Amino acid sequence: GCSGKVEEPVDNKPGTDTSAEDTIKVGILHSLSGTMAISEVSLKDAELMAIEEINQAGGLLGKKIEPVIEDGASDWPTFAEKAKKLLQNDKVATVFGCWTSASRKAVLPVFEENNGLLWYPVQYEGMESSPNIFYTGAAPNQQIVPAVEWLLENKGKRFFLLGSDYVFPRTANKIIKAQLSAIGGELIAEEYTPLGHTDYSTIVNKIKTAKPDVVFNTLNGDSNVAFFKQLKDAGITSEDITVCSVSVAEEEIRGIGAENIKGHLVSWNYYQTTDTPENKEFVEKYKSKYGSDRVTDDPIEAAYIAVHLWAEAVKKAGSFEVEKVKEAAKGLEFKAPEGLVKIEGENQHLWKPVRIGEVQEDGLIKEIWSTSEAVRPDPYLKTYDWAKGLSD
Amino acid sequence: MDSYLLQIFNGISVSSVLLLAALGLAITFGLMRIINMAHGEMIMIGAYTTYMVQNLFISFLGERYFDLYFIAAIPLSFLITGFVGYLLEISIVKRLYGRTLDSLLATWGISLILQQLARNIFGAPNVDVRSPRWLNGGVVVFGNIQLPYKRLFIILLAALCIAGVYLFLFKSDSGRRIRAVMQNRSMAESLGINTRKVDSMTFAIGSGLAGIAGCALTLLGSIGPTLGTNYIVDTFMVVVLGGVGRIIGTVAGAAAIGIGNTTFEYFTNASLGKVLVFLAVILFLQWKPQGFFSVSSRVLDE
Amino acid sequence: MERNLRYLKGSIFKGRISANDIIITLLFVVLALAPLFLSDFRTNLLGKFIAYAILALGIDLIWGYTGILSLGHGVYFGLGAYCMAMYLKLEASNGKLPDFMSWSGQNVLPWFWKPFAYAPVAIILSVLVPAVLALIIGYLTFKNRIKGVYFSILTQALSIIFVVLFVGQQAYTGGTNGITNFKTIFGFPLSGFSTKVTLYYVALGFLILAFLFCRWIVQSRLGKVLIAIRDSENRARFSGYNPAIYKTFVYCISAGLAGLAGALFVPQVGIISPAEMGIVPSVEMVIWVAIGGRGTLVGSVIGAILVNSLKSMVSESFPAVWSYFIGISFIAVVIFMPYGLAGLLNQIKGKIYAQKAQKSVKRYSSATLNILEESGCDEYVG
Amino acid sequence: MSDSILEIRNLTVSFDGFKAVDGLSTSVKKGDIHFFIGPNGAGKTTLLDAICGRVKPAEGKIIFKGMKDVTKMSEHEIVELGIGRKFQVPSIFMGITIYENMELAAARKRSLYSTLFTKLSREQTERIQDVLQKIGLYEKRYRTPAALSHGEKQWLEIGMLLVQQPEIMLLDEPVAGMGRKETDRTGRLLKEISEKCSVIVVEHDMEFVREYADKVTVLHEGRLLDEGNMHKIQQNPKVMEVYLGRGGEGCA
Amino acid sequence: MKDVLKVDNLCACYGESIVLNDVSLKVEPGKVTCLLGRNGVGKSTLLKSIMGLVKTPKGSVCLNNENIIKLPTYKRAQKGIGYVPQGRDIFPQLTVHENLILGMERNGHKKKSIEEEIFELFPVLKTMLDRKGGDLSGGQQQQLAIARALISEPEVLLLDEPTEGIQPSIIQEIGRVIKKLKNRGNVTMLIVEQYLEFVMDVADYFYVMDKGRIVMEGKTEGIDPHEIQEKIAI
Ligand SMILES: Nc1ncnc2c1ncn2[C@@H]1O[C@H](COP(=O)(O)OP(=O)(O)OP(=O)(O)O)[C@@H](O)[C@H]1O
Ligand SMILES: Nc1ncnc2c1ncn2[C@@H]1O[C@H](COP(=O)(O)OP(=O)(O)OP(=O)(O)O)[C@@H](O)[C@H]1O
Ligand SMILES: NC(N)=O
Ligand SMILES: [Mg+2]
Ligand SMILES: [Mg+2]
Repeated sequence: GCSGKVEEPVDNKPGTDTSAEDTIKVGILHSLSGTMAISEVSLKDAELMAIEEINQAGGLLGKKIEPVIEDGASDWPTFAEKAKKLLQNDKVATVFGCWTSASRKAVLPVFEENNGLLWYPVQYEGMESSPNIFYTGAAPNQQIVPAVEWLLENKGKRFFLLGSDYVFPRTANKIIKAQLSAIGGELIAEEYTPLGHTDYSTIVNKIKTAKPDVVFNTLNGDSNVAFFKQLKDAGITSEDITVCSVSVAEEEIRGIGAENIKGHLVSWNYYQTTDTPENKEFVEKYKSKYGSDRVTDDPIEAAYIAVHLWAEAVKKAGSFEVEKVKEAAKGLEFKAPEGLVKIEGENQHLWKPVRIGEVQEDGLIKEIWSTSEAVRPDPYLKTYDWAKGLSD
Repeated sequence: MDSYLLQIFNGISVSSVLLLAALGLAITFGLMRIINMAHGEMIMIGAYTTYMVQNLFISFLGERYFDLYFIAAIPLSFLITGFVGYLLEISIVKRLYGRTLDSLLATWGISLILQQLARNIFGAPNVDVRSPRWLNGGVVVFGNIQLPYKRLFIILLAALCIAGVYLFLFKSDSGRRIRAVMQNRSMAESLGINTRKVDSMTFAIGSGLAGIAGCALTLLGSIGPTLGTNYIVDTFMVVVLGGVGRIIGTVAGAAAIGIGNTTFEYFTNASLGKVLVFLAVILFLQWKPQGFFSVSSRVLDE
Repeated sequence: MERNLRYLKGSIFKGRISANDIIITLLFVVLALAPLFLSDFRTNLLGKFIAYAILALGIDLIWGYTGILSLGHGVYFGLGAYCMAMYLKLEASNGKLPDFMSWSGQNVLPWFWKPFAYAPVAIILSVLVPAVLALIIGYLTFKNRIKGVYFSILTQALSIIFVVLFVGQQAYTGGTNGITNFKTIFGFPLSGFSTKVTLYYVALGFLILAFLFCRWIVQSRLGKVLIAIRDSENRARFSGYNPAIYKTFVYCISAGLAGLAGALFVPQVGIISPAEMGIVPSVEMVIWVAIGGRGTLVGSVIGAILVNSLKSMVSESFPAVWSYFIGISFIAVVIFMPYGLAGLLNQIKGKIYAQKAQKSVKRYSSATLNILEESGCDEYVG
Repeated sequence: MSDSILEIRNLTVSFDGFKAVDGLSTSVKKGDIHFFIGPNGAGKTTLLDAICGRVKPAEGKIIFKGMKDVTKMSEHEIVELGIGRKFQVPSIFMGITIYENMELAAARKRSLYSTLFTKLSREQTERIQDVLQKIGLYEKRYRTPAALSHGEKQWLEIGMLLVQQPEIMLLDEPVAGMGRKETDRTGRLLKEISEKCSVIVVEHDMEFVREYADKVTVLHEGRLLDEGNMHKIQQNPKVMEVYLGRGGEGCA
Repeated sequence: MKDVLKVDNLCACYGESIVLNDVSLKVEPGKVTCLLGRNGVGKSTLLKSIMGLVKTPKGSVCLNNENIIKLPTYKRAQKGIGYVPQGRDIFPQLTVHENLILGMERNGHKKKSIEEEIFELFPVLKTMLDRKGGDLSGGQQQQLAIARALISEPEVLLLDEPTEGIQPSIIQEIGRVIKKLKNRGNVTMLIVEQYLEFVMDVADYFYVMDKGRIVMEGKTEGIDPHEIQEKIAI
């Protein structure tokens, strides 16, 4: 039962298939159901908004962008399947998608095999740089490392590491541990809870007993709500012990309740309150499109700029072909809501400014410290001596 | 030392949460033999009801009466979730009696639908329920152990619910009727009991209790469409460990799992704690296959 | 294909071709021809569903025929898949440490990974590991007479234990990510077209073998013993059969089939993660069988392929309504066709037969028709 | 004692302190139809339960053929020894046909291997046909037993025991719910069976007992009240008082 | 005389198989009527049809001239039909006391306690009030089921083989009670029974069924039991 197809090297030229029509397909691949839908649905919204903006401005190379939306359903093999479908079946020019590192790792071989292009919009643990992925969220040196430095200087030396039990928190904590031991911090404890864990009374008790200066929080998803509510109930306020989170943004704060997390710190590249003209416009558009009760946050912004960056690269390349777009993207600059960003050609990550913020009573985040300029992405932490041996 | 004392309290507290969440299941599953995989979604409905009550209070009564919303939310969660349960019973569940395994499949379907509905109505992200101010803070004992009011309140609520369920089931005519219907539907009917009414009321009550659990959970954790999925397995474990069909077993099961979990977690970590508790339950069932309180029976094939 | 024909011929010679036989033969023929008409992507998907169908056969044996509802079959599927994935990962790492191990600070290959460098060992273990785990768990629980709901919940606990353990042991298992990023299988590139088609036919071949194997079991006297145990375990005991042995046996077979399915799944899909061992996938597996029709092997095969095809298609066209769609179909199937699709056929056949035979009653009665009327809850009352 | 097939020695079965069988000793002779009678709740069913392994006695022994103490064995092992049981409420397999029910009962070997690989012998299938005729279910043999009336189910269960060919048969109220004619048929069947096998019967139908009993044991509150042939039993005033009633036996 | 219970051209079926074919019968008030027949002819099915527990596609059941064929089972019970099924359906996990109390369901627990009379009839129940129904012996369960039906003080009592599994002395006692109740004239009974002698002793009228039909009926007075026996045996 073999057909007459000949085996040939994988080489599907995106765009060629659809060139007869005046649309170009792009894929959007997020979890629209399951546990991750909580976070990912807004990214899809932001990406659609950017696509709409581009289409309203006349499209790309004379074509309208047509999004093909797929549901990764919070399940990694499904992500892989849908990625295959987008690349092989729909022959999309590029894909915007994923949130968790697990889903990215699942689709990575698919993109490499089919020579596709993925724009990944979430901060992550680094140690990766696939030629088929552009990373528009923060690398560790643009979020975690500066946050730890700042905390050591301003809050104290004794760190309690708390994270969800999966690759991002575990790798992030590995980095932090190396950093702490190199620059004089002290690791008090390291705790992981399964994703979706809801009872933090025991952890809070452990924190209370350990009396750290800082809790560095890499919990993801629902667990943050339970953690912050229960922390507050145990009588621990931000004055007693500071919690610094790297996966809690404005969107999550709405679920946690501002009164429960007020005063605690976060580290990101962008906040809704970030003061740039581009951001004013972005926030306004987003709210008028999706409702005034919606908020913008870092991953939403990163997803939004991913679409624009791709569009810019396409324009520059004058083609939708992956190789040409990749080439054109190198060094590309863009005035993003977070400020000026630039694609680093070497590793396809973004130059981004780093901001540490404090959660306010209204659920928004006030910037309390920031780098003056965009920081060069360094996913393998090559520029840090203490990080030697982490990346192999 | 303080830390150990607090941990004992935490164990009791976790048990009370589990008990509250499992109590409804002890009725719909324990008595009615419906493997109600949508039980978690009933909890979710209770939580969203609380959310809506809060919003209504804010929009219509303003901040001044805000703190009272929770008092209103408890009975309303019970009623609304109970009503949803009632609707499910008269439309779907009524066709599933005596088909325990099928009930699992159908209620799984119900749970998918309810989750998606919640996503469409309230959005995928979590919503925030602010606790009433009178539940903020806690009593301080032994110098510096703070027992949060919220947790004390939940323990109290669980105790009240269990007392209510006990009195209702074992001391009232309706309770006797319910138990009779659940054991032998056609005979109960032959004695003049309107089994349809009893069925739907029982299911509604079981669901309503889940609603109360959902209301209580807003004090502790996140309220989102998948809220229920976090509790469904634990609650089934509670009922099974205690002994299916025994209310007292549910109390014992909740206590064992809650205290076991916090203890193991304290000495290891959260993941291992969970693994150890479940392992312990599996091993325990090897020894006592019917759980703590079994329902013995002479019938050849139960 | 050839097997197919032989099987068909065999049936003709024995002079007892049932409708089910015809359906399954047609189905196998269609599956054998499908790659000629489908795109690579669809063929690949179908290959995955075929792996699922093997697993569904196993669930049907344990649930449809023996009345034991396992809500933890994802574990066996996952174990089989992990065994295969370990082999593929080692092959992809070219003698170096797999990538996720280095991220996780593991410096040497753990001892239990070593055997998986050899393909035959990996393949055998992917069936054996699940089967042995099932043997241990099954023998203990069945000997101790853990039944019905108790067993189902226990298997759920098992599923959670494995998920949490696999997630927690990132250095050995790849954690939440699972194991992915494979390159070749037995030296052939996984992305190659001919590899994919070959994998597809290998899966199909195993499905046919698995089907014939299960069919042989249920048609033997052992099959009747299984039904007897399902209907009245104690009575079976008093007829001199030791239910624990029989239950353990099918449970092992079922787990082995799940492992085999996992091993076929991994090279086609390219990833296995702990979530696949969880409760949600495990319940879904049962649902395929329910929709296809429990207690008829054909039903489970149809169910697995149909539900998954629908899932792919509906979620492609209307991602948001998939939940509603699947939710409503479960409810509808349970209420309106409790015997599933295959049962629907039998119901219709039964009606026709009953009309033909009017009063003289020599009605066709396979095991399926009376399952629900009589047993159903009996197994489950504490 | 060599002709006794079952020895019950000082048997006590208790449920949470309540002694359903209380220090009972008796023996069943080979080839006998041995009746156990007694008031409702006397412990007859419990005694049968103990013999076939359903309940574990608190004390005492049950010796089969002078060698094996069955109280230590599990149910299916006891069946393999050759002790068959019919329950008070008929229990048969509803999911398979009547014929298949008989098949499962008829099989000599009950190991995994034999159920997978061996077929029934000619002799066995003939026996099944035979018994099906005898119990009047031959016509319905391809139906599932769900459709049988109470009495028919009783017959099927007896039929399954017949093909099982045990050395002792324990029958709990085999003629309950049967008409006179069927009762007689059952009785004759018992007589026939007892040529090859011993039979223990629990019954309340005195006419039936009188007609077919070789030996009768009367239980009362878990203890032995009297033992002997029916004639002797009927004379015992205590038996009359607690069991038979003032009007002698029955009310005819 | 007016009939309390009147069944007309009743058909009943399980699934596709029809078990009752145009059955008609009448039960006069204050009388004991019995239904005889071999195993499997449909006697139990007839009682179940009167209770509304099986499908009855055709025919009518009238209680005091009111057609109740459309009513659900529990309404029939509330209207005054008591039922003791074959196979003693007691509630296994309820205590004996609770089982008995449930007998009062149909008249809404008007009486508060169980009458001594019941315990006189079945003394064993009094000693076992707190035991679970399911733990009783077969005969004890049967006694419990009859007691429960009597407590409900039904207008018409349907008894399906009430003597099955009961010790002889208690059968006599039941016979005496039935006669006593009959003499008081406040209870009407339809009894299915195999135990011919017992029936001839208590019944006023009899029906014989065969293969889903009534094949013989008449007064018990003066009839030769052998004649009935033969008719049944055909
Ligand atoms: N649940 C059922 N499903 C299908 N057929 C049934 C069912 N119950 C009874 N039957 C059939 O209906 C017929 C009448 O059964 P029924 O129980 O009314 O007989 P009966 O006269 O009470 O017999 P017995 O004296 O043995 O109790 C039987 O032949 C039986 O095969
Ligand atoms: N599991 C149990 N728990 C408590 N009491 C029990 C249990 N099983 C039996 N009994 C009691 O033991 C006694 C003996 O019961 P058994 O069933 O052996 O009586 P029987 O002689 O068979 O009576 P019958 O003639 O009525 O069938 C009864 O009083 C019964 O209530
Ligand atoms: N990259 C993350 N947050 O998983
Ligand atoms: Mg008995
Ligand atoms: Mg009957």
